[in-house]
Amino acid sequence: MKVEIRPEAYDPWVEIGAYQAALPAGSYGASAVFVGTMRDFNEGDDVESMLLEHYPGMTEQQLEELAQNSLKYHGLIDVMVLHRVGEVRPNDPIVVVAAWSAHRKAAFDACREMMENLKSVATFWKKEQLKEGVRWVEKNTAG
Amino acid sequence: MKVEIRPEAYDPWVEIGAYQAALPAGSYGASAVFVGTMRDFNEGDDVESMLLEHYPGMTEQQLEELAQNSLKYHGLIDVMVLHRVGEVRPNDPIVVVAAWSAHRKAAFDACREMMENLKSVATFWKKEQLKEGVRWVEKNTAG
Amino acid sequence: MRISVMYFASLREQMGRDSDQLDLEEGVTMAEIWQKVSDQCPQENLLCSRNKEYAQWDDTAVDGDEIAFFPPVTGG
Amino acid sequence: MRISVMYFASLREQMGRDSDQLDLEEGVTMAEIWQKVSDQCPQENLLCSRNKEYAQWDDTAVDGDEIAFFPPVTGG
Repeated sequence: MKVEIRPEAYDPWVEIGAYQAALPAGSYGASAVFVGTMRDFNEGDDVESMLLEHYPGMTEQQLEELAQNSLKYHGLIDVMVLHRVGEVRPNDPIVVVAAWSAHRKAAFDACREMMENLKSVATFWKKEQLKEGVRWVEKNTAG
Repeated sequence: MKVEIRPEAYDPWVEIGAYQAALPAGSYGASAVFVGTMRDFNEGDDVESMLLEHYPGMTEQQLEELAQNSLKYHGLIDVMVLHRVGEVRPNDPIVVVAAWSAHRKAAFDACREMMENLKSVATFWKKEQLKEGVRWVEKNTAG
Repeated sequence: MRISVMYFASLREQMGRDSDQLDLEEGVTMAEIWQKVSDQCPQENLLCSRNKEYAQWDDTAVDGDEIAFFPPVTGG
Repeated sequence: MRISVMYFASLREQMGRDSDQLDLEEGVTMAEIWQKVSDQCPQENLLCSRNKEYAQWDDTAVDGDEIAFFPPVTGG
């Protein structure tokens, strides 16, 4: 299991590929992955950059817990959750959630569920830099 | 849109990363991906290799159609479907299905739906090489 | 009329060949074509296609058609 | 008893500071702590935690607790 909060930009596909390469070969039949990426547009406005704040300690604990719960509940082989913090630019990946399992149902269910849990509980906050000034994002898009 | 049947082994994460790099930067907020990988174990038996047969022409047409339908129905930004054929070894990726959209709901829904459609309609057949001989896979695991 | 008939996967192995070329009367159904090549009625777990689209057993063939018979698909 | 109180995101900006250290009587609730620091009742869209776990407004604090107040989360 890998859970990490990352203050620097990363390539999500390289991270997933590297992590998967260390899993027992031939054990997993299904990998379901979600990557959330920063768009340059939100609620009708151009967004130039974004500041991703979190509650150090609490957030890590929440991500560990949701990953661990998903691993057990869905009988997964492995799980990865990676979330960016700090200043983020359009096209930067923000979050990666990945689930590996023997068959596809568990991986699909777990990946989506972890993502919805992360969005509803994990203590991250987004502040957008627009041309006209800054604004805090007040709520997430429905899942 | 990219739809391909591939007779050689590939790295799914490299394929997805390369394809995504060509999408308009800042346009997509969500990428949902499924990768099906060959296991070394199926229905209680060790599997040494697998032969993936398909109906040339018909299969490509089916994959194009299901990708195109998903793109339109879910209002996606882009879609990728890549399927291996020929002799496959344990730990080789078999299928990649990816959906890019503005928000996560469309990407999640589309990725899973394309995968279920592919498994139920696309004209591929698997023949497993066991220690004790060969056998055709008779049906897919439920999704 | 002349049609080609293809077999895939375990069915190809059972038939001992991957295709046939047949001369048949116009209006023949998929079920009748299957009986012609196998001496059997269409059983469960047998699928057919006509010109690379899934077909029903009572669909009829026309000259030049590419017909195929195969077991349930197992890709992905 | 002594507790620390943290503020995050837009709430930190509204408060004009990121934390307070408070001396309060034992058994004080999260709602009372919020009233103490803000002169307001807990409104909608305000969340709180106690020792890095989500808390309810009537949960009580003990000496050494780390309390936090923050707006709805928007990660992912």
